[in-house]
Amino acid sequence: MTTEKSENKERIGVYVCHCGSNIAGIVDVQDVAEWAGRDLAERGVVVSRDYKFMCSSLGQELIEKDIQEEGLTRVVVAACSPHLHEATFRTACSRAGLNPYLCELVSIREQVSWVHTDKEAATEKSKAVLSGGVERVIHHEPLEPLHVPIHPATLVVGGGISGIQAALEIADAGFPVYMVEREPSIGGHMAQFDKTFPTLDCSACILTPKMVSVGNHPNINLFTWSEVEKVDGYVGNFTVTIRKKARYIKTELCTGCGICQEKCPKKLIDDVYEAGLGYRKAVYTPFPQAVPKYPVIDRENCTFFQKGTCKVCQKFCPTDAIDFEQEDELITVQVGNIILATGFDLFDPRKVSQYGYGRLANVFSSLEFERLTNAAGPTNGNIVLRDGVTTPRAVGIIHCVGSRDRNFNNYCSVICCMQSLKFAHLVHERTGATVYNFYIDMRTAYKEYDEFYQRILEEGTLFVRGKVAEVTGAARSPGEEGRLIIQVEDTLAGKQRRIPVDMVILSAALQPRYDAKEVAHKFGISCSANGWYIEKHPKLDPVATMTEGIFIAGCVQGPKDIPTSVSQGAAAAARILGRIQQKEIALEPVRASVDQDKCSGCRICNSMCPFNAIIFHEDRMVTEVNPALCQGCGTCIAACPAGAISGTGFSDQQILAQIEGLLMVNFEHARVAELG
Amino acid sequence: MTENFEPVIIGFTCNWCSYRAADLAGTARIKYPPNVRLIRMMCSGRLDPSFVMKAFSEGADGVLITGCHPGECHYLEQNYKALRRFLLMRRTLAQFGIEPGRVKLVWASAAEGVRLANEISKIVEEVRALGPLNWPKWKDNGVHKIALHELEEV
Amino acid sequence: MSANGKPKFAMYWAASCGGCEIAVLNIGEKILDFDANFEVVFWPVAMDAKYKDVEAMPDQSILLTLWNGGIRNKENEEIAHLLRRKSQILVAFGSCATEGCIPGLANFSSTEEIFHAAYDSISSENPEKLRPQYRTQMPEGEISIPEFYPTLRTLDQVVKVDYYMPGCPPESHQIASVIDLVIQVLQGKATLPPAGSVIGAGISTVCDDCPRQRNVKLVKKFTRIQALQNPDPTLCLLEQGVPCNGPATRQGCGALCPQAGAQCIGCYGPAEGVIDYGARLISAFASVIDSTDPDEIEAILDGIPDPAGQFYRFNLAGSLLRAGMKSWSR
Amino acid sequence: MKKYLFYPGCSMESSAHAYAESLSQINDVMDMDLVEIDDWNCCGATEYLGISLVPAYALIGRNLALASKQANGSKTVVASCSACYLNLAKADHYMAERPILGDKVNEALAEGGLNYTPGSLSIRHLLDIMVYDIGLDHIKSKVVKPLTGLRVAPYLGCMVPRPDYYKNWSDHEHPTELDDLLRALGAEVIDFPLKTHCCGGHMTQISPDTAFEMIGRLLTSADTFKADVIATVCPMCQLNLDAYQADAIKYMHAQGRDIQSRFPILFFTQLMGVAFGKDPKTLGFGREFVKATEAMSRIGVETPAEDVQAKPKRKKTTGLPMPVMPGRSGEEE
Amino acid sequence: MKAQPVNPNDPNPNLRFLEEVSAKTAGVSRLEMCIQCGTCGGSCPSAEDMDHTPRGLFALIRAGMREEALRSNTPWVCVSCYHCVVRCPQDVHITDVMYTLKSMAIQSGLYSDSPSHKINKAAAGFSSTFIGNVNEYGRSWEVGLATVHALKHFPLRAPSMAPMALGLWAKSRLNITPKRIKGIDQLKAIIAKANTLEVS
Repeated sequence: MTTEKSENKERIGVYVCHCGSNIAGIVDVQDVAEWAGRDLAERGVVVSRDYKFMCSSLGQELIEKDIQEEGLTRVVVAACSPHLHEATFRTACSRAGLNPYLCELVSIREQVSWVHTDKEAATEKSKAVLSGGVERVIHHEPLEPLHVPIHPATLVVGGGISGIQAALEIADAGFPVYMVEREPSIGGHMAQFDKTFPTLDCSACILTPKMVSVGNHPNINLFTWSEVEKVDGYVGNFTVTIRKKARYIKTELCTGCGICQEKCPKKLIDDVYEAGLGYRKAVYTPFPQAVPKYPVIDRENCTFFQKGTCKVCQKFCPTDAIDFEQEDELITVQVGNIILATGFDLFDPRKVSQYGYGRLANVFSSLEFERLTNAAGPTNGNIVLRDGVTTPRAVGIIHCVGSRDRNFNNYCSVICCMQSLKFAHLVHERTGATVYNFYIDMRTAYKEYDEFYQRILEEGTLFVRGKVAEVTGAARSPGEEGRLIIQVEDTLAGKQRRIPVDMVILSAALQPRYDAKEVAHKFGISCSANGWYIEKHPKLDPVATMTEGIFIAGCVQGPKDIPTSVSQGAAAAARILGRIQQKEIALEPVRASVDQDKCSGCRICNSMCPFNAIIFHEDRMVTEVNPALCQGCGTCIAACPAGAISGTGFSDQQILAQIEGLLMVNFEHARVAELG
Repeated sequence: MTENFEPVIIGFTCNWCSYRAADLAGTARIKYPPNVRLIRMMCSGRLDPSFVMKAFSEGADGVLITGCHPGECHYLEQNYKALRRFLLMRRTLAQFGIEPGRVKLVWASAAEGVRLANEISKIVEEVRALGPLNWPKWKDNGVHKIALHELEEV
Repeated sequence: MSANGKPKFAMYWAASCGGCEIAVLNIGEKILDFDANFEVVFWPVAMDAKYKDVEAMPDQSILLTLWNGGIRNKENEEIAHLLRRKSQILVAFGSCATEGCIPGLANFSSTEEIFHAAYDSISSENPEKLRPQYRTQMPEGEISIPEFYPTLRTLDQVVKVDYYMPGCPPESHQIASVIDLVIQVLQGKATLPPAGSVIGAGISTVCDDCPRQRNVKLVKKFTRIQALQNPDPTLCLLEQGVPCNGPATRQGCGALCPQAGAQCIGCYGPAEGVIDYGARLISAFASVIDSTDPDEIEAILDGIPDPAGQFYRFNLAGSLLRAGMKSWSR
Repeated sequence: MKKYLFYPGCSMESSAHAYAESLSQINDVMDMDLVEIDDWNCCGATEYLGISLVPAYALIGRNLALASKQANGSKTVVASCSACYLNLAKADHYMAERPILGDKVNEALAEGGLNYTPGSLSIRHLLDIMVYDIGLDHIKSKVVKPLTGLRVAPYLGCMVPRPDYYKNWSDHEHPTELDDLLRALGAEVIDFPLKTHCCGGHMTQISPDTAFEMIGRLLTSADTFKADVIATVCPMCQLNLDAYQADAIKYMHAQGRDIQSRFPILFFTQLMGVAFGKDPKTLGFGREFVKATEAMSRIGVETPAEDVQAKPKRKKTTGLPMPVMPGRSGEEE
Repeated sequence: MKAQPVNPNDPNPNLRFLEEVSAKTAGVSRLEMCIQCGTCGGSCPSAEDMDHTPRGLFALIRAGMREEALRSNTPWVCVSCYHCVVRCPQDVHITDVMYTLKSMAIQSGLYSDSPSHKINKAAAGFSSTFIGNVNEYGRSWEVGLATVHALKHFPLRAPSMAPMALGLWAKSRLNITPKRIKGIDQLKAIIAKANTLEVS
């Protein structure tokens, strides 16, 4: 009943890493290692060393040799975060014949040397952290990883260029793909563009063939006008419920002839594909090259659904493909891995009210302008003012609208500089108007990008270095009357300028999808403070997430251009293909289990598990944990009033011992002398 | 004594958010006081009140419990359970005489290295202001050596 | 073995109420078996004996000592050491000895507060406000009474204990079966459980024996049992919002209280392997609260007005923190 | 009856009499009880802040300290003048943001037996109270004489919507609160693009041409939109646009920029009073330099051309004490 | 969050000017965060009359060009409209920095030693007169203020101010006598104490 420190028979090896000067620059690693060898000897430490780079092959060999020669039964490495090198050291132990889970990695880099400046305090803290690890490792148990089979199918969420690339890579390799797209057609933002920088090739020309491949691919099962409703399970074996929204079109009969759209009497502004600059019908395919070719009936705006009569489309449909009785379908699929490629939303420039978007007619958003230049857009590619006829004589393009601005988004949206240069070129080429680019910094860092900047300079576009202060219609002089005045400090001239133009284009920021957080939660991954999805490692693992089996690609991870989005799609596919080929994956054996003799069947834990891993047996009045469903969070362990539930990897004994160890080393002046 | 007092804080972190926030603080070289010692758990839902009591009884002056923001738990909703346990535990500990300022629950996502560092700095200062807790080392039976006549003098 | 060949038995009470003694006497006919098998050498409640008689016995000469009561003063501590020396098997008997029990609740108070309650409160007739003096000069010389310690300790916090027998008091049928066991061991028919075991109780909790219906628990309100409008006699009390300590309390009593319509108050202490009884209950009760809103949770928790009392009524001295700050801080 | 602590500010007692009078007339209609902070002092406008730091904040701090002492249930302090509103908010905000400043201010306040805990009061502008506490529905329900046909340019100036420490306003550039209120009164509200641009502030005293340029810009825009009157929420804006209107037009004219109309500059509370059917004589009409008579008569409201209140009695005018200049003692007194 | 000081071990005094300005500013100035985008200079309604745009002035401060910065008329022409403050993408407390520069310019005497000294002196004088009034009465007093100020800085215009003042008085918009608050002694004590506590 008393908590006397347990007798310890283990032989522990301690290894303190210098990490070059990363740790050794602040922590006296030699002192830490010597201290452990001396003061922790009675706790079982038989070997204690410091070494320049523990993760190097020489460092690992050091451990292996000691295990074999000194008969180590436990290993503690004080180095970087376990998220970086836990696997490395476990593998080293394994090679030397020690169960890998008898190794503990404690962080004295991320949690000590990189965050503290006082050498003495950092060294003392390192000792404490190390001592915590030593006490904890005594209670480690040999474990075997859980081997989980990988289902060969993959779910791709989002049918933009990134998702398309990923889906095609996997499907071409011969494995099944389910692609889910919220809109009636795949294609994403790229389908809205006319030209792509810096090569100025036609967006549709390079995208459409890929879209068609997705539509026709025998290995791709395409769900458009659909959303993921629910995700259950875990890596290798996810069960995904897809809501296939009612299209009200019998796709098996529809030929995609377009008569329904022609005849539909209900016309409304298309906020999505046309970015609010054009119209569509209540029954529609967003654009002619849409994949699939079938239209959808937008229930919210359909006259029949709203008022009860109309059915004009049905009357004219030559193949009787209209079906007002359709209902949403829920489809369940099994997949082994998931790629989230849900893209971005455009920042709403109305929030920057000094730029007058929404108040001043001839202020356009970047996406509106894309539609304006698109040959298939509302003006057939004519660049005109909001009146639909007037060609502008002067155009101002404002960079960083909603980007690099603490009032909105503090990040750089990456694509706006190049996009604005592209706009400048298009305005110049098609209207001959004077073009101004207002920028804070020109960022053209990628192959052929700066060359494009040079070309635009040659074309005579005027560049003003300054973040635009305001766009106003309030004229101060006759020359300004009837025009839009861009008020800005030309920072290179050091003067305030008022530049009259006819059209203003706002290069608006890319933002996470409005429902990014909700979707992240659905798939069990995390968002950064800005709302972009967090990758497993920003440099070395940019398409994986911290949740096994969930990958990200494209703008969902952060703003990026088309080449990078495509690369990420392909990269995510490659990661998944590797796993499918392996057929199974080893998982951390962190799981809870119930001692059936101690369980009283009180059922307090029964509401603890969101993964339904806790099962109550009415007949025996005991609870059990299904290890296949358990995710290892440990909430039920903490809840059990009888102490009947225990968990591997993070047991009570391990944590309590670690607390004891952490508190064995104290700041010398911190403790008041013992009472009495 | 109190002037030089350096509190020791035990911090419980969640593998998915706050521990990663601590890693991020490290990677970004954000500085915070060395008084905190972190323990990694899989989830704030793993936090057993006895861990906190253990920490105090072993000499910690404060305990910082961290987890994912409400609605953002890696395990969907376990941080709410941590919240409930924390609130009941704090009431109970107050009856033991442990000031509520010594036990804090804060949310920090994997992206919030700065926030975590700030919260650590905050609790260190708050506990420093409260002074040492000095929970007796019961193992040494120290308290029982107090002779009664000493008590009577008080 | 004594002169008559019977093994020697002792029972001692320290800071306790005497209920444990009654429980032993309450085992019915078994007391005859007991008498047939043991020679009682020291049992201050039942027979006259002097400490010096015990001191005179050879070490390890008493086979079995049942100790009830916590260590509250110097006398308790000295006798604990004495009996430890003289006994082969020392059993912490009853809640006070194992975990502090009600006397241990005084660990939330300062010595002054305890004395005030004992000597100055409404329950004491003490108009001259007399307080006992530890040392008094008499014509014969100085006399003294045992010193009072600032906190109460469990037996195993003072001496090594071989077995623990929980309960306030231990149920008579459990005592009877333990005595049976010891007799069988003496007769070579059984072996003793490993040292340090809890005897006379199960390893699970009260719920294991409770006949009430149980479901998945979600609690919106905690309430005192008296305040329940229509208590359901067949449904789990916790599900009705009554903070019943049964889920965390060691099995052994047969779920007497819940069967009688009252919530378990936890006298059998923590289940096997649990290091802090109160922590288990804090965690369990909080877990089943049906709310995610901090304000609402606080409001629900108001239904447990004295959490420390609720969770540590019996276990305070045996808990991780052992005592409130008032008792030990100076 | 909603109760608020009220910080009128110096102008309400002098140049903005019309603001004070009209406000006192509509208080009961608005169902609000403005309790003046006892013995408040000047907020220092934009002047004190440019001379010193701690004294400037201590000066404002005294008002906050007095208010919180008097708070008595109401934690909201209402200011009618933009500069006063901003300064009170600023002190509250910065004392918290920069604890060293907060501590020093409190150290100074302690000298007068006072103390202020930043964040303990909520500082709001009168217009904010009207729109968000009293509510447009209530205001609308009290209109008996709608301002139908009166083209009003809503003018807020700078310091009400900016910097907006507490995020009280719909926008920093084009807030709609005043528009909505005037529309509730039945007025025809123009989409005044310069509604939050500067009136020139103290520049009339320092660099008059700078000020006239700014006043001129506002008048030009009001002219473009053919406003009948400009409604303001700030004494300084009112004074600048009203008293210096002729000068500003003259200045603009010299620049070759013509302004056709002349604009009466009215406090929004005056317009509220009219709409609530109060006698214009009691609403401070007639105190303006550019007469409102014609504009108001267009909607059938007769307002006095001259100040109808009794002229202030002239007290002894000799021997006025001169203000003490920094660095000189006040022995003249 | 406050930015870290630039290397305190570097003896170059120019490096310290920005920190000094920051330290003397109410709130957290965030001046270190300026990215020279020019939002402030573009937004300023009185930029035309400034010798440096606010952005330009901040560049001078960062360069440690103390004298040139404190001689500038920019802070004195600033009308405290806060357009730059709400638009600044880096949340620099520009208006408050202007106040700091004014007080530093007065303290160093540099405000009157500049090509634009006329406007600087007029503005500084107006402020001094104003606060003199407030220190004495606890309230501002427009007659005293306007008269003293006009006589001092615009002697030629002063006569034309008279009809304006008269107009205001006639419309009951001017108090001829100053009002003094009851707690003037308390206020004076507070201000006197505050004067000893300046943040450096």
